[in-house]
Amino acid sequence: MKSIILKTASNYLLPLLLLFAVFILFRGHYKPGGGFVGGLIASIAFVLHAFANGLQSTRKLLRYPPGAFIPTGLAISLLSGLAPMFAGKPFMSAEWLSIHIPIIGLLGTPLFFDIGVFFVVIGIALTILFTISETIL
Amino acid sequence: MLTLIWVMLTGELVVVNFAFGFILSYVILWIVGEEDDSKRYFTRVPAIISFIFFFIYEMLKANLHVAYDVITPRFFMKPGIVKYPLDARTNLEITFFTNLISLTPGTLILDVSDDKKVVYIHVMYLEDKDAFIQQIKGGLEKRLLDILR
Amino acid sequence: MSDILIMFLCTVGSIVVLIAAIGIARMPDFYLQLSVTIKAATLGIGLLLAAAAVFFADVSISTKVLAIIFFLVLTAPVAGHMIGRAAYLIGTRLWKHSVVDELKGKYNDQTHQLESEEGEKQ
Amino acid sequence: MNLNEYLTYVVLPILLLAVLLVAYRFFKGPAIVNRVIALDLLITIGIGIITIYSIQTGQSTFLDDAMILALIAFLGTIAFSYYLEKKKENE
Amino acid sequence: MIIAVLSGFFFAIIALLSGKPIRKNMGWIPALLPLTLFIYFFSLLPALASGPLRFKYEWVPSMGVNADMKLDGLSMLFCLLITGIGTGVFLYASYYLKGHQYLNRFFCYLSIFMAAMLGMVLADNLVLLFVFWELTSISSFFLIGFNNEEKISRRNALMALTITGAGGFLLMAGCILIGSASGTYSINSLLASAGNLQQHTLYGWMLLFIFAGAFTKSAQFPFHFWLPGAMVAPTPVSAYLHSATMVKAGIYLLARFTPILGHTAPWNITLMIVGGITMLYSAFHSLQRTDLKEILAYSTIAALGILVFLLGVGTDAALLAAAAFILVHALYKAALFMVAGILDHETGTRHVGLLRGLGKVMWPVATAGLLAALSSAGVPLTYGFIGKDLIYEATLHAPSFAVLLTAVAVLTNIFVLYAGFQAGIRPFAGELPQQYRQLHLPGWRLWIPPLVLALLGVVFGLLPSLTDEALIRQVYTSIGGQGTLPPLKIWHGFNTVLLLSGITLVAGCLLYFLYAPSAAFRPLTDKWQHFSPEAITIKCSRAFLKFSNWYTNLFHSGYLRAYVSIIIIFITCLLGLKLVLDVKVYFDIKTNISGIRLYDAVVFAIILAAIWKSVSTSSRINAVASLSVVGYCICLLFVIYSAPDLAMTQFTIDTLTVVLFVLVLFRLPPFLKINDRKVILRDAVLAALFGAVISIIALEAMNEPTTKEISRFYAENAYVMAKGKNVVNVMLVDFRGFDTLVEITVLTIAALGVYSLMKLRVNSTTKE
Amino acid sequence: MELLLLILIGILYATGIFMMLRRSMVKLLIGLILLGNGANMLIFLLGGITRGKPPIIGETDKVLTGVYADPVPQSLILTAIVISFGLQAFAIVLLKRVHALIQTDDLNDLNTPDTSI
Amino acid sequence: MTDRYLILPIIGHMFTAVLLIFFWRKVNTQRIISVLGSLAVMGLSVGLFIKTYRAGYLTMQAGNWQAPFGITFVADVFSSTMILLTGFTGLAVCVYSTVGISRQRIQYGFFPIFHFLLLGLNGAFLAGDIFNLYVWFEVIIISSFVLMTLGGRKPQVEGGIKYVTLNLLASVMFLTAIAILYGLTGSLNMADLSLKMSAIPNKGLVEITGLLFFIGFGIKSAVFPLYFWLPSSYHTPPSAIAAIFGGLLTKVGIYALIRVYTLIFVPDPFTKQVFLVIASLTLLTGAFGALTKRNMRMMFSYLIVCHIGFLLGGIGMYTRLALAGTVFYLVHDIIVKTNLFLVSGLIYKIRGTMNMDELGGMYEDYPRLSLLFSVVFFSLVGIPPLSGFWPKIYLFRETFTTGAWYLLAAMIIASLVTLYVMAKMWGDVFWKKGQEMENKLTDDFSGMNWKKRGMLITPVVFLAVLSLYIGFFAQRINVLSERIANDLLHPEPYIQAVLGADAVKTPQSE
Ligand code: NA
Ligand code: NA
Repeated sequence: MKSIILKTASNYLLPLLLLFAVFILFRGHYKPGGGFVGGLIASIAFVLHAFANGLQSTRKLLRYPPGAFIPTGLAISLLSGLAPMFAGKPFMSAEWLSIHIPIIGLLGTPLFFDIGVFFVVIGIALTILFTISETIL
Repeated sequence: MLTLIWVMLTGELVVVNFAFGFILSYVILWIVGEEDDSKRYFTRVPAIISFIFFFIYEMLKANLHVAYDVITPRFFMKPGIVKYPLDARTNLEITFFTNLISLTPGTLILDVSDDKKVVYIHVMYLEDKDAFIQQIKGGLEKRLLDILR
Repeated sequence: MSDILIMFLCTVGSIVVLIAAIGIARMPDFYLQLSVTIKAATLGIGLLLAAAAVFFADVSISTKVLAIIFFLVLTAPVAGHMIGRAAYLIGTRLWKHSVVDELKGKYNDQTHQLESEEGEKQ
Repeated sequence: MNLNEYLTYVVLPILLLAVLLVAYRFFKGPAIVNRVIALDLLITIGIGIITIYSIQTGQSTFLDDAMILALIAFLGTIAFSYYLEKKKENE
Repeated sequence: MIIAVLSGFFFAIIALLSGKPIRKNMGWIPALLPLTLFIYFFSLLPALASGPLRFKYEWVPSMGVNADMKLDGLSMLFCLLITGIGTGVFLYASYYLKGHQYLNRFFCYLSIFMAAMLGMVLADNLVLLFVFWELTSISSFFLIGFNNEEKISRRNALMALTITGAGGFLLMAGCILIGSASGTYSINSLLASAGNLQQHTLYGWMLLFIFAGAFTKSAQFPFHFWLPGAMVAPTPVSAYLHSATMVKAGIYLLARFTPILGHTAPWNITLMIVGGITMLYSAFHSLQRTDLKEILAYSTIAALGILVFLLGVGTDAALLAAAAFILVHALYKAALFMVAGILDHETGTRHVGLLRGLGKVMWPVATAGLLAALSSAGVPLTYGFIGKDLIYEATLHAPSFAVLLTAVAVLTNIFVLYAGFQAGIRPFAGELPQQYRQLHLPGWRLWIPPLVLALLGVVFGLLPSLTDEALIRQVYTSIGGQGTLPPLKIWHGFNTVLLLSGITLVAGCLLYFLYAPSAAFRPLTDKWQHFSPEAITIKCSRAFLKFSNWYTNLFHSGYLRAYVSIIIIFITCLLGLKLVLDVKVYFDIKTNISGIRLYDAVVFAIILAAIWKSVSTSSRINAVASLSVVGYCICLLFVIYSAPDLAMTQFTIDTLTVVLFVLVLFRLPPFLKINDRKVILRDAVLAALFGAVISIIALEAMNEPTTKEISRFYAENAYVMAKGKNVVNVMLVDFRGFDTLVEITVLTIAALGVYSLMKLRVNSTTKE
Repeated sequence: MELLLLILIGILYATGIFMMLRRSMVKLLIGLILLGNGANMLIFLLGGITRGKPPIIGETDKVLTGVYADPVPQSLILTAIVISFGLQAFAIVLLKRVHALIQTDDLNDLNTPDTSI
Repeated sequence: MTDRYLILPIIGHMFTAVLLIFFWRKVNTQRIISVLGSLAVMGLSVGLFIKTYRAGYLTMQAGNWQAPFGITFVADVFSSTMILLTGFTGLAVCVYSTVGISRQRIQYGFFPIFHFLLLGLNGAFLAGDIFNLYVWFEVIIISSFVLMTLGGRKPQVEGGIKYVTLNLLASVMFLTAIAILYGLTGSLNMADLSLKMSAIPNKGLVEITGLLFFIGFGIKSAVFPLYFWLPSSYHTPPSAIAAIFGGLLTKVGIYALIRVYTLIFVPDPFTKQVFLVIASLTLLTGAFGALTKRNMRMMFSYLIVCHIGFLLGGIGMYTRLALAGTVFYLVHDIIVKTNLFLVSGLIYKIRGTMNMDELGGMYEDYPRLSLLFSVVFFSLVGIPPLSGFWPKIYLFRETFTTGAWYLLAAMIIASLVTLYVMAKMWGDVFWKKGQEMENKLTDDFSGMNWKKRGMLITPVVFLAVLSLYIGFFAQRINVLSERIANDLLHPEPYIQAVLGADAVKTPQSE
């Protein structure tokens, strides 16, 4: 769909939505939000971009194929679950650092876990949507 | 700009937050690629504010007009699609312009031609085509371009 | 005091929304329906949100409300433009009392390219 | 009449009436584009209802939902437009 | 003892692996195995006098299944038969199939069979017995189908396996029933609880199951027809399995169970009737056959009938007769089969009408045939005479219907004599046809075994005491014979028995000379062919197959909505039935139901309308739009009922789903316009019932009070211990974080799936 | 309100099944989505519904007090929603693939693997 | 006893799968990683089995949240046995797949999804939380969807639609059951549910909830009349995939059914009756179906349905020995069914068809393979003393003690039909003279080098040896089965292991 208006709007909306997605991700522990919704919003941002500018330019924008987000995110989540095992605790025990960061709050394995979720969700949503829209059956 | 929105979103006016917002914005901008004209926003704040008030005034006026028509049983409409030659040239200008047109009741952008010369506007109360075009040209488009250029 | 302000904002906001709703229910053709809805709703919802900002009287909430309004203003016209365009493309008819259609025949059927002048097509 | 009652007995009914009118348009159609804009307006009014609800309950949390709605609702509309154009192209 | 059994299996593997030497000229080596075993068992014979020999080995003790073995008279008789005749058959086969491509496989199967047979007769545990029982069926399957490229071989092998298999599974049920009724699978211990078993309420079933096993295996009417079919196997197999040993497994089983389940009216009467019918039926049928092996097969069935019949008569005399007749029959029948095999091997035909005067070119074979035939005829001075003597003795002194029983026995024996003469005498007598003149005596390995067997028949006939005390009496005691009976003798003096023997002989010889075997009676019997057990079975199995086809396609019709309907009908009926039976539906509107607000009602109304629209619309895109209205309304419900996280997620996902649909749908054709009102009504009723059932269950569940201690724990500890304020999110990433990990795994897989589904095209020639 | 939700759940299940019984693959998919919504609402309802008190601890509080919505069903539904999104996406694509292969939306055209022997 | 390494069989597969995605499209690397991963997980499974066998019950509280608040993983002898079997069959199929699955399918993610499937299975076996079990089931079904349709051939996707639809229906029923369970008790931990459900006075409702679980798991385990998806789809994917499906997928439904019906519910007479009737009908339906099919794998599919009846029948009789028989049968069936499909794959590689009318001559061309295959077939039929025989002793026996005659009849018919169809297949595929040369030309197998052949045959040998072991050392399996049955009927130690020693009060009555 080539519409100058949509194209321009989406170019400005993309960073906005991404920002929003990260915001939703980080505040999930305190207010509604979290990795899922954050990831979904981020992927919506890219989908929108793709609607306006075509798939190729979105792919170029992403630099990496969307599929690459999946194992990365999975690995982050898995490792954040495994990390406590090295400290002699069961899988997925929460470990918190005592540094307090605004919005994000405490740094801890659950946060990294959520970040992993975030990436996986972006990866899968984009993989699915891009695959479908670029394949002409 | 993004930093500002971040702070708006989070609603915490703390220095650390600004810093974090800045870093984050930087990262996102790096991700989405170069944004050459993003810096210029800040210089035009006063113009923007006056424009906003102008726009709200226009919008309220038009809204009342339409509202009256909607709730009264008979329609006074004379709708039509008008070709409107653009002065705005850049994508940003066009987008701003069209969005504002659309936000004003009674007018709606249907499309921009591929060579960006004209827009097609659906107008609800089209008494006189040329008068309508002149009204927009002198009011909204001029003020908008003043801000953006 | 603030209660009254809230009530006022809410009332005006909801009435604007209602007008938009009446508009969409009553208007005779698609373009007219679209015309009344986007902005009326945006204005109405903006007022309602403003009421919320007043109610909570908290910086973080006010900024949030501003953000929502900002999003609405940014997205609603774009959406309206897109669906309007699509509607025209698929041949949705204008109201029978419409006075002029200068867009007619400007779309290239195959490519959906939109010409600025009638003559350029040939 | 305090604020809460006012909202419950005046503002909400107005909004709900609006919802019903929009729903009428949605179900009546006649074309898919009419439904799409009705859907869009439904969501927008939804934002309003959520706002009122958050005032009523004093839970600002719900405004977050309103924010999400505001941000991504239009993607649906864009998707429908995309569908219509593609469908046209395919014919 | 167990080594004796296992050695067969070991040897089978060796035989399989040493294909070449066996095929070349070492074919006689396998025969050393049965020979060794024969000598081993023979050496144990004296020890038997002082009671049975036992061997104990725990196999699956927790199930009560042990590899216990017991060597008593009955087992010994069978062991000697198996290994003795086995030696002959192995030797015989090594020449008969010399150079055959699969000779090693043949010996493999044969050794497995021999081992299984030994195991079966030695087993002192019901389950163990069944284990070997099945193995004999299986090895028999492989041996019958040995000429596997011929359709008839495969067909008959399958038929034999199916029939004996059916019996086998019933036997298994029987063994387990007996075991569970008596608390032990040990046959030895069962002897003690015979009384209890016979009083057991399920005694009838035990009999049924045991009989099913025995009758199918021993080819009793109406399960007999697989045996003539099994004659497609190479002749050594017929001689070994289908006359001397395997088919007697059923007899062995009945004999084994005689002291446990026997001596009751149902037992005796069933066996007599079945045995009697089998005897006459098959004896009569042997008249109509012209194929040597078929004649012998029917006479075998008749002999098996006699044995069943004798066990049914059940008197001491009958048991003794049975004990002796097992040996008698094994000796002459195996010999006759081998003779028939030699003829087939040398002349290439088994048609009685074509074989003449062969005694001139192969006199040792002729001798063997003659002697075996005489024994089968019960001519005095042969072992057969003694056997027949004992039979008549038993029937004459039967407690009831003595005359009838005797008549049946005599009649059968006449036919058996006839069959024996056909196979053992007719081919050697008379003028030698031109085409057979250049025939020579085949190798010794072929004719020595039948000759030895036939000679043994005469030796034992002359000196019956050789077998009497050492073996036959042991058998007699181990199958429950108690009274003292006179020793086996050649000469009892002139009595009724001798008279009957004479009648048998004379009548049989008359029949032999007057009635040349021909298919003359075939038209007559063919008329009855439609009612023969075989035809009925085949018809039944065809009908069964047809039914299966119908049944399978009835349910598995290919239509997805039929599947869904069936499943939903099932669910609705099952749950509905249970609701009606056990659940009191009560509905207390006050305690559980909170008030309905205006916005609830509006949202509800819109959802309903949207659902209706999505169901009724004929446009795809309308359906999708309606569906998203449903989704957004649910989203609103989530907000109203305090689930902001849910609302967010539902909303974003609904939007993405719309995008997905839109990307896919634009290429699809519009909905089919199929408006069969009846179908729609039917489906609607079904769906409504299903929905109602779910609603009622939900209502019931809602009425139950719930403790909320777990969610209270989350509420209290989300911040204190897990450092988060959004309890739902804390649950997602911490309390129940594992779910989330799995969930993103699900998403990952889905994404990979979508990717591969859209992109991968496997070409159709790859074979995976 | 519980009553309305009960009815709604029943209707979602019923229409879900009804749609699965149609001949169109798209309708089948819609049916599955409706069923999924029904199951989610069922969890939501049976977890106990509460108005206006989300399970989010206030700025100044450390524990949730008073009446609050049960967070457990919410987290379960969230998981279920996300999972069914994955499944739906796959199902939609499968549908597209089938359509590309056999050029039909009619479920009656899908019985080759069943009826062949 | 708590043991935080308990979930290593899960983590192992997860790790392998993630690693495999990183090596997307590198076929040989994927092969190596996958085999090593399977091997490692098998080792871990053996370790877990040994530990569990010694300790009885192992638990792990994920996130260190005490049960019933967090997600609990429990390994008892039953679940660790299932994990062990998954480890064995998983390794076998994995090795087979290195050659048996085409390059293209590997490039498009066969191996990672395969490991995800095994991950889901292991997770389901270890789950001590009912919702967590649901989530694992979702992993299983989505990976099976993907494997089922991987390659996207026409019959694959056609069968796939049915497979997907009916399995999703099953998921919905499962979720419905969980909703009601949560509504009744407010808990999700299975041990906790065990205590809470027994305290609910409305027994009828409890039973209904149980039946909902039965329906959900019944669809997954393909019992009559919920089985349709199986014969519609199992013959369509590549053999290696069908092997892991045939071996494990329906069995995990049975596993869950046993788990739920021993820990949370106790079947009342009505439910038992339902199980028995359905088991009998399942046996007959599968048998009839197997009789009619001439395509090997379709026939095998129906045999899977058929043999599920034995398992369900054992559950329906619900005595200690019947359950022991069920567990034994489960052990046998997993190994043998997996192998059966691998064998069918080999035959397909050699002959290029599954249609028995077109097959033949295998016995002549590949005598030793034929022998190997016959071991598999005999085990399946339950020719004594091979593996399938032993569990029938208990199952038959318990029909007498419970008086379920019709079940006995159905079991006998099913056994006989299995014997018949396998013998018939033997006759047609192996004994019959080879058909025209056309088929032989496409013999992929003879053209392979010894390495490739080895990769195909070794798994079959491995599983055949396992089933021989089960047959000849039945005592061990039987002791194991009886122990499991005993554990299942006495859930108190399980509950104590999860919730702590004082969770179970000593019975006051009596
Ligand atoms: Na979240
Ligand atoms: Na969760």
